[in-house]
Amino acid sequence: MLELYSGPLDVPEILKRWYENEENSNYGAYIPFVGTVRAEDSIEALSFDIYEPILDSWFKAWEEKAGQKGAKVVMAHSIGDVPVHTSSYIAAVFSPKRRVALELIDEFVEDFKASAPIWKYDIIKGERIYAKDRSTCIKGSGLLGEVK
Amino acid sequence: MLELYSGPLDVPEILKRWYENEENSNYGAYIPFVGTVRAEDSIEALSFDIYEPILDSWFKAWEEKAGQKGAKVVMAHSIGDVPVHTSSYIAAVFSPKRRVALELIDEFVEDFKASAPIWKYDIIKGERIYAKDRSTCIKGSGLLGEVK
Amino acid sequence: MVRVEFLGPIQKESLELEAKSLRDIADILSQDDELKEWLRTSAVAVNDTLVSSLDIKLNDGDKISLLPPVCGG
Amino acid sequence: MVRVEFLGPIQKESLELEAKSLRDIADILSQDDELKEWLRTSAVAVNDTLVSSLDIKLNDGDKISLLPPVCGG
Repeated sequence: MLELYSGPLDVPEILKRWYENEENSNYGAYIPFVGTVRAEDSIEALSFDIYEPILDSWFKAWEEKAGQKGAKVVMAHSIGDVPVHTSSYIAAVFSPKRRVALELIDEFVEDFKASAPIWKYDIIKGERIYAKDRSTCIKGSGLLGEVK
Repeated sequence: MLELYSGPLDVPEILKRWYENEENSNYGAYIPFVGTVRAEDSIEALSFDIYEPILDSWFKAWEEKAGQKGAKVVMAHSIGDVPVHTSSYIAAVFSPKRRVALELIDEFVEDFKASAPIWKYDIIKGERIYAKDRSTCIKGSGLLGEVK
Repeated sequence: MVRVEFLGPIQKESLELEAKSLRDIADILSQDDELKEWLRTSAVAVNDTLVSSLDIKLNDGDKISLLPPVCGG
Repeated sequence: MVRVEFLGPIQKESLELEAKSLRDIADILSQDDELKEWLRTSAVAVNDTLVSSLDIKLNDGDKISLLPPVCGG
């Protein structure tokens, strides 16, 4: 399950709904990761663009990977502006066993950061500035820049 | 914050309250770990005994360890019977940065399993049977059994 | 004709181009100075699948997307 | 007199004993066959602090706790 929302996430509602969805699925461990926008460098908000077709296929590959371990991944992300001290990202893993869950949430969140086609902007004095310095080139980047 | 409850945990309420407590603390990552009782080996429930004085000091040491990294740990656990498909344990980490949070939740949950003075029993046909095979000797165990 | 789309922060309208392979696309786009840095740092998808070779043949109607450095969460 | 408490699954009432050190406690408890396995697998706390040496001196009123193998969560 991949959920996209305009603006900040309703964290308690999402955590509760995901928990209750799987309450009787006999998973022993549920680990959500909640990302909240920090007040730093005088930003008012972060803002996000998402390219959904590739996000969908990236997420589907992770659903399969988790499924092979008897686990399940779910994710929610914001599109557009997310003010400081509100949340833009929740990922969660359900698994029968805790080790699988602890390892999977770590790998998932790190791969999300490195690969998910989402672009972040700082909102400062109403201006939307690409967060270039905190962004990561997707694996294989530069293909079109290598020519002679 | 260490919370002990008689019977199963109200997971949505706890996850929501902890999130809202720290909403304005400028933590970028909130990672709860929720442990749910699995239906296996025909158990009806698990049951827990806790020795609070040593659990308290174990937890205080973790609060300090987390604090040194700018992070915070919180925990809730059940005392007594917890039926299958309900939850007995929630630990959570708050941290400015995701790597600290991901590493801390893993270390915390593993040390909890190895060291926290909590004893688990299977409830099968109303009988309370010590889960000896799944239990771990606390570090330094056997001191009184070493004599001549 | 194929269509080239620039995602996220690349402030550029889509292009319709004649191209037989990704190599043709590379040749055409590298003539645009504003794109130079983006070409070095962007990943490339053909019809929404990330690719890693310039030798990929293109067909009429294919969609090529440039994905600049990402930062979700 | 010191007090020895058996925690969790060790089904045994507390004991009041005369003992000057943990070694004395070990000597006394090891005579109880029912406790043998618990002694091998339990950790020991004096006044709610886990300890790792038998040479620890005990004072009147001290509390010694035996903590058998744990499994929280």
